[in-house]
Formats: sequence, C-alpha cells, structure tokens
Amino acid sequence: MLTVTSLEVWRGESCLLRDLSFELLPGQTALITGPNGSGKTSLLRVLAGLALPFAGRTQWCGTKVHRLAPETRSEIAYLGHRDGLKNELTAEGNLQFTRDFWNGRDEIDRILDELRLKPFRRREVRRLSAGQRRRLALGCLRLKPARLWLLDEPLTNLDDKGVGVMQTWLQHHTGAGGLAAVSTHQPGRLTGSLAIEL
Amino acid sequence: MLTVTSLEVWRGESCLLRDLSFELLPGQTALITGPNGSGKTSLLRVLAGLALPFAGRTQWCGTKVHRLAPETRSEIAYLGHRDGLKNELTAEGNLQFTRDFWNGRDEIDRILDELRLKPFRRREVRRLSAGQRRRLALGCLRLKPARLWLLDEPLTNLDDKGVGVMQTWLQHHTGAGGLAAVSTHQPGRLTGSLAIEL
Amino acid sequence: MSAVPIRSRLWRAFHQLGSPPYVYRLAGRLAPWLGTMSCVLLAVGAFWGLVLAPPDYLQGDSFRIIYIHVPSAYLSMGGYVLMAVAAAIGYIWRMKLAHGVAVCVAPLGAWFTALALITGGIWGKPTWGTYWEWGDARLMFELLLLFLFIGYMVLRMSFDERDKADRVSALLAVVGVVNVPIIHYSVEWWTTLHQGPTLIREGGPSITMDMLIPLLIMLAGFSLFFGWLLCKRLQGEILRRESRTRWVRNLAAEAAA
Amino acid sequence: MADIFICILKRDLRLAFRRWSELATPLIFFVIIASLFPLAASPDEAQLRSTGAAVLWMSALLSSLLALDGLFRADAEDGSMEQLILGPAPLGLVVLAKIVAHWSVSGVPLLVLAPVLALSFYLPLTALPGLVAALALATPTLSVLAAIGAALTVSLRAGGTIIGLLILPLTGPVLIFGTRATELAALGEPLAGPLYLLAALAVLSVSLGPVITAAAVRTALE
Amino acid sequence: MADIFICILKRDLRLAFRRWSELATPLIFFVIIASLFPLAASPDEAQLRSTGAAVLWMSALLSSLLALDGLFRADAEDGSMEQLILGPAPLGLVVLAKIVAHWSVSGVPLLVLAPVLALSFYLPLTALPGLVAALALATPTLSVLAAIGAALTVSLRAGGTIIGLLILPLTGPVLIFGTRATELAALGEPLAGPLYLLAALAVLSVSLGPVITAAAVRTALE
Ligand code: HEM
Ligand SMILES: Nc1ncnc2c1ncn2[C@@H]1O[C@H](COP(=O)(O)OP(=O)(O)OP(=O)(O)O)[C@@H](O)[C@H]1O
Ligand SMILES: Nc1ncnc2c1ncn2[C@@H]1O[C@H](COP(=O)(O)OP(=O)(O)OP(=O)(O)O)[C@@H](O)[C@H]1O
Ligand SMILES: [Mg+2]
Ligand SMILES: [Mg+2]
Repeated sequence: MLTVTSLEVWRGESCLLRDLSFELLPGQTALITGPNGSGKTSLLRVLAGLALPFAGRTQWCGTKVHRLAPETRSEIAYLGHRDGLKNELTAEGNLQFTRDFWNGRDEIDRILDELRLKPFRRREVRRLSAGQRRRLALGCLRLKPARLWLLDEPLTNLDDKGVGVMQTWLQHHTGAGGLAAVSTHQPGRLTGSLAIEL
Repeated sequence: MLTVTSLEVWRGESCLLRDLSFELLPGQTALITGPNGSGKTSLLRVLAGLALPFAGRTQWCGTKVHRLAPETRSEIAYLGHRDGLKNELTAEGNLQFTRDFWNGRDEIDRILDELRLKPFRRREVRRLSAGQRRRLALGCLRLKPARLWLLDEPLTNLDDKGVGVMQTWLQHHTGAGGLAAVSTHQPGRLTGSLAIEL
Repeated sequence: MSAVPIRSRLWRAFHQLGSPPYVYRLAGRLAPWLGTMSCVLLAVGAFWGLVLAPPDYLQGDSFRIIYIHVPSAYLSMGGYVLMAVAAAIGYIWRMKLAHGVAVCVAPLGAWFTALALITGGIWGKPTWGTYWEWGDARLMFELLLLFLFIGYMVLRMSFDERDKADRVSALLAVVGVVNVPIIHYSVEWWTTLHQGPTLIREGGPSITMDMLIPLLIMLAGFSLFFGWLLCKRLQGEILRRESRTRWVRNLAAEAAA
Repeated sequence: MADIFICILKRDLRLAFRRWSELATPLIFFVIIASLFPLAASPDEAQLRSTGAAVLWMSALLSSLLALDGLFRADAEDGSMEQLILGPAPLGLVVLAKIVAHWSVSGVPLLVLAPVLALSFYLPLTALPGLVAALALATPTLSVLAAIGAALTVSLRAGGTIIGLLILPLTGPVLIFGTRATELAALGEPLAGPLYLLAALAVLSVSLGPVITAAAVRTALE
Repeated sequence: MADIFICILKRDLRLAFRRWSELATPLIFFVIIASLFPLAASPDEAQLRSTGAAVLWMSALLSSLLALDGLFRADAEDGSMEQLILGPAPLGLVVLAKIVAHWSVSGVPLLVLAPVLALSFYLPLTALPGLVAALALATPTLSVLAAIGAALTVSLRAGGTIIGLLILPLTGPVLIFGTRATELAALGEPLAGPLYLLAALAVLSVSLGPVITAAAVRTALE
C-alpha cells in the first residue's frame, strides 16, 4: 500500500531517479540495490517523508507521506545510515524511550535477548562496539508498531549471527502483513519479492 | 615486522583479549574476524598506538608503537570505523591535505579515477553518499607512504566495484612488501595469509 | 472578462505572480517607469525641500536632512515587512519567486537602515549634541533591525543549497518582524531623545504644510527608487535561479543574436 | 499527547543529568561572568549597584543562549532527530518538551542563584522578589528564542556562534523590560508594568515559538 | 616541520573561510554584546566611560572563548583527530598551528574592531594604541587558554559550556592586567607595567600551552 508514482529525485545539480513507479503490497519486501551514489539513501528519505521529491508522488494508503497525520506517520519506521541512538543513555534506556515515544510493543527483554545484548543492557551506548550499536538500532525498529519498514543498509557492521536475526525478523514482519523497503549492497543475504535497481 | 607479544586488552570491566601473540611480516595480511563486540576495533587501536594495552607489547620494527618517533609513526596508517574526512572540504581538498600532511605520493588524479570519484572531486564531502565517503577515506589511506595498514572494516558501505578496488589495492600493497591487518565481517571477500579469530 | 468572478481573477493574478518569466518581463517593463518617476520626484522634492521650504524656527537649516532621514527610516521598516511577507509567502506556498523577492529586498533594506542610522546620527549632533546615544530605544532597535537584515543574509550564506537557505532564513525573517512595531512605538513606550510620531499619528500630521509636502514628495520618490532597485535586482535573481530552464536559455540566445 | 510530552521531558532531563557538567556549567558560567565583571570594572559600590542589574541580565541572557546551543544539534548529528520527526507526535509538542526540559535545568537554578549575586552587587534586599519575578517571566522567552536560533542553525557547523547574531537582536525587548523591572524594584517603585509586558512576551513566545522551531528543525534537516 | 605547520594552518584557515559565517560571527557577537550592554545599563556618558573598558574586555574574552570551543571537537567527532595524532608530526606543533589559525580569524579582526567600539564608549582617542597593544598581547593568551579548555572537554558532549567553567578562572589575570592597561591608557599614564605582564603571560602560554593541549587531546581520545 505504498504507492510511488513517476517519482523524480534530485540532489544538488544532478537527477538521481526519473520516472520511478512501483507499488508495495502487504507482505512484500522491496530490495533496493545500486552502486554507491546511485540514490538509495535519497530514495528512502523521500519514501519516509524526510525529503521532498522534485516531481511525482509517494503515497501511504492514499495520503502523501509528508502530509501524513502524526498517528498514521507512526505506521512508517525509518532506519538510516546513522543509528539514531542516544550515546548517553544505556542500551535499555534507548529501547525504553523508543517504546514510550512510539507507544510500542513491550518486548524489550525478548529483543535484548535475541540481539545478544542482555549483558550490555546497562552499558551506555557510546561504550558499545559498532556492531552492537547497529543491533540496538534494529532493536528500536522492532519495538515500533510500524507496518512499513524503510531500512538503509541494515546489515552494516553486523556479524553473521546479527545478519541471521535480521533475516528472521524481516520474514516475521512481512509474514504478519508488514511491508519493507531495504537498501543493501549484499542482496544475496536478504530475500525480497520486488527488486528495485537504481 | 609487527610483533605482538602476549597482549592483553581490557575495555572497561571486561577483558577482551588475553595472551595474544603473533608476528606480521612484510607481504602478509592478517585478517581479524570475530563476532560483534569481540574486540577487533580495540585490538586495532592498540596496534596503532591510539590506546594502551593492559599487558604485553606491540612493537613496530622493535619499538613499542606508542613510543614511536613521529617520522617512524608515519609508517603506520590507520583507518577506523569513522572516515576521518573533513565535511567542509571537497573530495580533492581532503586528498590534498592528506598528501601534504603525510608527505605522501602525488597520485591524486589516479586515485580519484580508480575510485570513480572524478566527477565528484570538487564536491564537498558532506554531500557525498556513505559509500563515496568510505571510498575517499580509502583513497586517503592509499596516499600515505605507510608500510603497515590497519583497517577496521574497510568494506563498510562499499558496492561490488569498490570492494574490487580495495582487493586490488591490498594485493598491490602486500605485493610491494607492505603489511596489513584488516578486520572484517566478510572474510570471504578478502584474502589474508594470517587469520586472527577473536 | 466581467463574467470571471473576482475571486478567481485574484487567484489568477496570484498565480501569474508565481511564474518567473511573467515576473521577469513585468519587472523589465516596470523598471524604466519607476526609474524616471523616482528621478523626477526626487529632483522636485529636493529642490522644494532644500531651497524653497523655510528654515525651521528652532533648528535652522539642519532640519533639512529630514528629507533623507525620514524616507530612509520608513523604507527600512517597510523593507523589512516586505521581506518578511515575501518570505512567508514563499514558505507557506512553496513559491520560489517570493523567496527571490525576499533575497533582493534584504541588502536594499540593510542599506536604507544604514542610511537612516547615519543621517539620524548626523542630525543628532546639532539637535541633541551627540551622534549616537546608547540606550535610546528607537536608536537601538533601529540598529537591531540592521543586525536582523545582516543576520538574514549571513544565515542564507551559510547554507549552500539555495532551497534550504530560502526556507530556513524565511523563518528568521518572519520571527524578526516583531521588531518593526517595536521601533515604531518605541518613542511612546520609552522616554527617548527621539521625537514622537509626526506623520502617522492620531489627529493627522503635526508639521507645517510647506515642510510636509516636499517630505511626502521625497517619500514617494524614495519608495519608487526602492522599487526600481528591487526590479533590477529581481531580474538578476530570477535569471540566476532559472538559469537551467528553457526560457532563460532562449533569452540568452536572443541576446547573443 | 500528555504522555508523549512527559516521555520526551524525561528523556531530556535524564540526558542532562547524565552529563551533570552540562547542568552545572551554564550556572557557573553565569556566576563567573557576573563575578569577573566587578573585578574588571572598578569595584566601587555606587557604580556596581547601578550597573549590577545590567550585568546580571546580560549574563543570564548569555548563559541561556549557550545552554541551548546544543538543544537540537546532538539529536541531529546522531540521527535521533529524524526519528523524532517521524514519530507519532506533532513535532511542536516534542520541541516544547525539549525546551521545557532545558529551561528547568538551566533557567530554574538561575532563578535560585540570581538573588545571591544581586546581593553581592549591593542591590537592596527588598528588590529581590521583583528581580526573581522578572527573571521567572523572562527566562522562558529567552529559552524559546534560543531554541529558535538553535533550530535555524542545526545543520550548520558554525551554529554555536551564529546563533548569537540571529537571536540577540530579538532579545532586546526582554532585556530592556527586565532591567527596567529590576531598577524599579531597586528603587522600591511598583514594577507591574514591565512585568506585565514580560508576561505577555512569555505567553506569545511559548505559544508560537515551538511551532516555528519545529518548522525550522524540519526544514533544516530536509 | 615548517611545512607541516603551514599545511595545518592552511587547512584550518580554509575550513574557517569555507564557513565564512563562522569567521564573521564571533566578531558580530562581540559587537552585539558590547552594544546591548549600554542598553541594559543606564546610558550616561561618565558611567559608560568608566565601565566601557570592562565591558570591552569581557566581550572580547567571551567571543574568543566561544570561537575556540569547536577547535578540536569537530576533528574528534569525524575521526580526523586520530589521523592527526598518528601523523608524522609532533602533536604539539599541530595544535599550535590550529591555535594560530583560529587566532588569526578570531583575534585579529577583534583588534581591528575594538578601537571603534572604544570610541563609542567615549574612551579618549589617545587611549587607543594602548588598548590595541593590550589586546594584541592578551588575545594569544586567551586563545591558548581556550584551546586547553577545548582539549580537556573534547570527549565530553557538553564541551561548549564546561569550557567556560574550566577556563574563565584562568583568564582572571589577563582580564585584570588588560583593563588596568586600558584604564591607564585612558588616563594618559604610562602603561608599560601591565603590558609587560601581559607579554610575559603570552610567552608563557604560547610556549607551554600547546604541549599541555596536545597531551590533553591525546588522553581524551585514548
Ligand atoms: C541615529 C539616530 C536616529 C535613528 C536611528 C533614527 C531612526 C528613525 C526611525 C526608525 C524612524 C521611523 C519611525 C517610524 O516611522 O515609526 C525615524 C523617524 C523620524 N526621525 Fe529619526 N532617527 C535618528 C535621529 C533623528 C534625529 C536626530 C531627529 C531630529 C531631531 C530625527 C527626527 C525624525 C523624525 C521627524 C521622524 C519622523 C517621525 C514620524 O513621522 O513618526 N531622527 N527615525
Ligand atoms: N569505551 C568503552 N568502555 C567500555 N567498554 C567498551 C568501550 N568501547 C567498547 N567497549 C566494549 O568492548 C567490547 C569490544 O568492542 P570493540 O569495538 O573492540 O568490538 P569489535 O570487535 O570492533 O565489534 P564490531 O564488530 O561490532 O565492530 C565490546 O563488548 C564493547 O561493548
Ligand atoms: N546534500 C547533497 N547535495 C548534493 N548532492 C548530494 C547530497 N547528498 C548526496 N548527494 C549525491 O547524491 C547522490 C546519491 O546519494 P545517496 O546517498 O542517495 O546514494 P546511495 O545510493 O545511498 O549511496 P551509498 O551506497 O554510497 O550509500 C550521490 O552522488 C551523492 O554525491
Ligand atoms: Mg546510502
Ligand atoms: Mg569494531
């Protein structure tokens, strides 16, 4: 129910995408691939409503994404190159905040467990390793009651186990009727029903 | 000629490495692997002399790394999780600064070309995509007249072509008698003569 | 024509004002008129004010700087309001051209503010015995208005994407508009050296006719001069903003031919 | 709504307390400025009394500007701001909660400390309630103005310094009414006039400020 | 050695000019502080003259502190500092170059502007050379002190404000000698005494400061 119609995205002086249209239905995953600088991040930011397209529309259930009311906006969850965690809070503190702000699921313990972050739950985020931070960011994503996941290279810095967890979660999410658009440089490690090559 | 003798590295309350010893000779590449949080970054920072080990020694040509005189120190080049580029300078400006500061090779054009960053040479770094930035950081590394490369997940955010370039450069570097210690989560994409599993 | 309801005619006019080529041509056509009219008015007003009008019974001839001071002071404030309104329109309706207007007004407004400050200072010496009085509210807020103009320009220049610069600095322009009424009422709210309202006040202007008329003429002349400068700058700004569009390239081709 | 407000408030307060230095320093800044000043000026009583109010207000203004400089920067740099923008609450509300959190760790202690400093500037004891009232009404406005400045410059590296340029012109009225109130209080005269004006400014800025700030944050990070 | 110094100097100057607003704003900050102050205080000439010097020095101090806050923070956050630490030059030299670069974009314009402000505070014309000389000797010390503070706080999020806490007490002597020199100059008396002291402080801080700063940076990033 994410509908993209003849989208055109510019960055500075150059046109990155022209006339991109696709429709993402419940249960589908779109894998966005393309060389460095081809516009994956720019596209995902437009889909999230963080940036405006030059032309064309991106609609979520019929409404333009940057016009969504706050309640509906929370059906979309975005995870960019940056993790969006607070360095000064503990791992658990970050998850708690996400849960309270997004009015999310109460599954912090289970998520910490699956991510193997239990031993670090009381450690400040800035003392975590790069991969541990990325895991935590994925944990925050998982807490949100969102139906559409927009993920920008979620596998960065993850080890094999971490990749495995992400794969399971993604299957779970789409299996329950969720949608996902994921950019990645390792398309072999994720499965998608829709391939968007930039 | 990097000699590591019974190294012990702590981070906060926990011991990450105990009694690690190895020797890296000219022409060799050490691949450092291990799950998230196993201490790859910590080890590389110790090897570079940025952090002090709890016990044991790391020596470069017989001198402890954090005691190296500035001239010898420049034989070691380190690239961490962060790119170490100035956002406000152009791609070319960053390379030029690295060349001047390190008294490095005069190969900016060739490097920009190999990295396919020629079209972006005059673009400020903060307007580059994540992968383009990582490429540029690798370009800076390549300019330095260093014999030992310490690379922390150099392939992050790179596309296939970028990975290819890195592979070639690494072969080139070790082929010419250089040394390298590289941490990675994708050991399949790099070849090493020494495997260090944490 | 008469069948078109007024609402939609207004709407069409508004729409046309959003079209760069239309405004470019409009500004090109208006500029010569504004230029000549302002020259004439300024010449007449200057002659009348500086030669014909009688000297002030209190201040002698030094009062004649009023013919520069008051118009530039009014224009500094009017300019700010114009800038803020244009910026607001640009922000709300995403109209790039309105941002262009705000951008053009800013330096003009800053110059007129500076002129008001300088002429006020010069005038202050003979009347108040000092060029500048720290702590006089009108003077301070006029200075702050200059800082606001400068702040707007500095903020714009610190962004390197024009779109973002437009939209972010528009917000600053809008917030800063509170300064304008403060400047106007400062002489009533605080006891100041500066004299109270003379022209815009209840019960009509408190100034003799033979001083008032040349002042009004100068006021009109200055305003038209401002408009002329604005048209000129706006044309340049439009070309810069639209340099990648077909009509500008056609224009350049015509000019070359 | 209310629980989202409280949730952001709690987060920002917790962050502030994690970095207790951040909490203490605007204050100490305020104290040091206000106490270095008499050192630099000649410390004679009559003169100190007459400039005291101005120095107090200037340093209150500067320390609140400094405290708020990082209000959005940290969030913007680590990507949290994007998450807050996309969250299920109106951004204006989030911004308001952040401002309130910041005010309660930077403004409130200032209210407590100001009387002490005022006494050291030889202001009469009877003037203190007036001074505190004026500060209590003025600091919210200052916080909101600083927040607007912080939002406008959030994507600029030079934010810290440019904010001063953008916002100080707007703080003029607050500063004038504030010192006026302090002086009236020192003379023992009624000071309802300037206090009303300060209150009006506070209402205006607290109601409109967050909306403008939210727009600025959103635009700057676009 | 020399070319590495110049190379860092060039880099930092270029970074400053890329963000020319960063260059202009400490200055404008300085002007605004110094011009808002009389608005808050009662603007009578005799009093302005007597507090003028103090206000000038306070605002010079604050604007140079603000300008230097980010001296190492930006480099530390994007990972460049690690590269500079591991580079082929003694870190003290690198730090010195960075301080010089910053001083020449924040201190020098201040020297140019101060006389103008001094005149508007009714300082006599003959006092200006003394004022400029004092500022020229004092600003390097202030820059070095600010750099030490910036280095000590580089790994803390709240650097911006804690820097004031750490550094302001140390600036006491500079401030005292500086205003003393200005006052002497205003009275037309010989001011060699405070100038010598300022010069001694400058020599001391420029020779020892960079080494201390380098050590602080290295430890902070360990
Ligand atoms: C630097 C000093 C001065 C500044 C910054 C200044 C500023 C201004 C401003 C901003 C206005 C427009 C106010 C409004 O329309 O609400 C104004 C108007 C005026 N000024 Fe000045 N002024 C200065 C000095 C003087 C002096 C010395 C005189 C004469 C004694 C003077 C006489 C006037 C008059 C007659 C008006 C028209 C008032 C009205 O119609 O409301 N000004 N000035
Ligand atoms: N500043 C710190 N204080 C305390 N513990 C830390 C600090 N930094 C990292 N750690 C801990 O040290 C361990 C090793 O971290 P390190 O960054 O070396 O891991 P890594 O192998 O590089 O992991 P990754 O693959 O995720 O990058 C982790 O468990 C981490 O939580
Ligand atoms: N702020 C900006 N201004 C101008 N151009 C930009 C800006 N940000 C990115 N670009 C350019 O836009 C293009 C697309 O960037 P984007 O980040 O979307 O790429 P990407 O597909 O995500 O790449 P990567 O795989 O490296 O993450 C790049 O060529 C980049 O240089
Ligand atoms: Mg990307
Ligand atoms: Mg690591």
